[in-house]
Amino acid sequence: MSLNVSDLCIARGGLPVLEGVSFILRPGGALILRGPNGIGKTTLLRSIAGLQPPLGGEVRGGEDRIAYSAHSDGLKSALTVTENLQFWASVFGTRSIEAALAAYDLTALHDRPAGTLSAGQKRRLGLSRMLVTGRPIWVMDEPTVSLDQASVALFAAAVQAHLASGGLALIATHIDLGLAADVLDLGPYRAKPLALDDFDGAFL
Amino acid sequence: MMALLIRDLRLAVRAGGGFGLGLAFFLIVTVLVPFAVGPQSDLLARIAPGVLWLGALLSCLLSLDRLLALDWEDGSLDLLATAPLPLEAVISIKALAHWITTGLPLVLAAPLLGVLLNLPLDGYRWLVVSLLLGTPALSVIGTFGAALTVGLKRGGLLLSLLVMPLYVPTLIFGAEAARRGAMGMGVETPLLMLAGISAGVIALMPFASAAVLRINLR
Amino acid sequence: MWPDLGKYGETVLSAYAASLLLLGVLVVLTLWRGKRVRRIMEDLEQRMRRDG
Amino acid sequence: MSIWEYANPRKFLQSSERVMPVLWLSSGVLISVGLIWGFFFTPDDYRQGSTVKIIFLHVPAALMAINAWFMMLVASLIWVVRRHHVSALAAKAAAPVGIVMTLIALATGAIWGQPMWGTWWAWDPRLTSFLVLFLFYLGYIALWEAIDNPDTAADLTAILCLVGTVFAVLSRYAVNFWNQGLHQGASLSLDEKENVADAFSNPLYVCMAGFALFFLALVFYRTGTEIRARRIKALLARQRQEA
Repeated sequence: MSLNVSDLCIARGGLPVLEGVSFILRPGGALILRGPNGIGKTTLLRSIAGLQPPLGGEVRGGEDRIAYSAHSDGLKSALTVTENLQFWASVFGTRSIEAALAAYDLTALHDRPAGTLSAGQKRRLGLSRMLVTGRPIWVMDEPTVSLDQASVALFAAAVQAHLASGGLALIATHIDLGLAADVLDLGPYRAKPLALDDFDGAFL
Repeated sequence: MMALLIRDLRLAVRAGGGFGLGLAFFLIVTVLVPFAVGPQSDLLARIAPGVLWLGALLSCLLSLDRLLALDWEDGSLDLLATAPLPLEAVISIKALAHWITTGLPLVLAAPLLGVLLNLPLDGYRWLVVSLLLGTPALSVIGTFGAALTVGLKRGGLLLSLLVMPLYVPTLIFGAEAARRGAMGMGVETPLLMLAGISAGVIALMPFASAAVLRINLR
Repeated sequence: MWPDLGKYGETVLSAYAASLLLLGVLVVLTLWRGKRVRRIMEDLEQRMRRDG
Repeated sequence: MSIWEYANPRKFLQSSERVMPVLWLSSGVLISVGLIWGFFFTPDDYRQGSTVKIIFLHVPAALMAINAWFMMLVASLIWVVRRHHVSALAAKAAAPVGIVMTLIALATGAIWGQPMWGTWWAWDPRLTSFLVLFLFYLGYIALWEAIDNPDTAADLTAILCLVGTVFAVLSRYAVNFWNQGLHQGASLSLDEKENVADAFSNPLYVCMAGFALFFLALVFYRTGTEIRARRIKALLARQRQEA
């Protein structure tokens, strides 16, 4: 089943930032979001993940099928790598975390507390969470921050494998991942400012 | 859901989890009371149930701002909100974990501190029963306050200001039951009211807390 | 004309004084903030119209 | 024509601008008449002496303190259900008026209680309930002030208002149970014999009507201010976005 985004209009802090965003993401396909800072990439991804209601338009095919990865990884520094990942695996009802640890080269670190990991290792642990969700649609916000070249390759391989098994991926990033993915530039969707005298419900 | 409960309990007892801080606070407040009101044992015996209830309430309040703020800061709340658990369940589990790590130890410690305050012998049973019935309500109401202030930088004081008026009915019935018990009077009415409040807030409050949390996550 | 308030004169007058003072403060603060906000908004609207 | 037309901020501002002079004037006249009537032309009570004159401030203020919260509750519900911004802002505008009314009721009550009960303050159920109401107002106002995003603030305070109402009612029962109290029963009611005498009730009615209109005038004015403040915020945000 594909992810259908049609005529989405989203706001940040009460002001519309993007309007008319439409795309269709089919199984096995990936879409890279591009656009200057502050254009609303994060807000768009949060809307698609269902954290934030859009001003208008709709997202179809996303309910309970999206795994969302934000800027922060939601790691608990007092828990070990295994405990962190095992927690998310049980929340999402999947059993094994071995494959996820292996995919991001974390097996050797499995009993280290997450607080003692380096920034890149933490990020890898955060990304490995996507593998234990068992969900088909990955929505990821700047996944490659603080990753070195080798780790980016690991990530690209994980996405590649996910797509090959019929998954979907929606990724906001500036790095070229070497994926056969469509690119959506958000620039043209920037919301036009309302007329100054349009003094109604939204006060603008 | 068990996984979330186990994780929260594990986090509370690991280093930096703050387990035991509430208990220590409870002890200190109780020890300070005789310094403030004087050492006469009959006076202490009379105010002991109220002091112990107030001490338990304040210790509970103290630990509330960590309840959701830590999960907010590291992004876990966002991820939990997109997980297959309903947010109402997440909130209820968090309140339960808070009760197990804060409320339950307070209930168990209260009789020991009652000795320090010369609590009459009849009072111990009803003090423990009233705390056992009342502290779950304190945790659940407190979770609502924590959800309201979760995104705020300096939410701690505001959290207390918002939660304390909501604690009034619980405190009145709980302390009244403990007081009547200590004086050898009938405790059925306040205990029933207390149990009613606890049951009501446990059943309904998670919906309000989850609604508030959803708004704050937007 | 002035009513005989008896031994409670102070009580009654202080109650009236306190209430009217509180109401007065409320009205003054309300009007002051209202005027200020209205002025700021009009300035801002004018400037934004001029600048386009 | 639907009443929801007034949910448009501009429409609301225009119509309230027209109503407000009438409200200010009539409330001023009614309060002056009621207070002068009550202060100068009512007899002393045989038990309470001249202190009974405090009733003309105490009762209307207490009445408006509760009605203001009730109005905030209704406005919050309208916001939650229909998402009219003016409604949320009206609730915000009413809270400080409500807290001042609560303060007046508490202050006049304390001043009145001193000669009658021999104490400024007693933990009587009515007094205590008003103190609790005062705390609820404080929390509500503090929450509005603490949150930057106006829509988030409106949502959160609306839910706080709903939950707070339930707990305020619960507290009222709890406090009644906890202490039976010294306060006299309701001052005005239809079927009770224990009512204030006619000589006092007429100016009291005038004062109550005056306070109600005064409350309305203040809320209209303050809602206008909040609408403008909200527009300033929106304009500034837009300026930042364009820059």
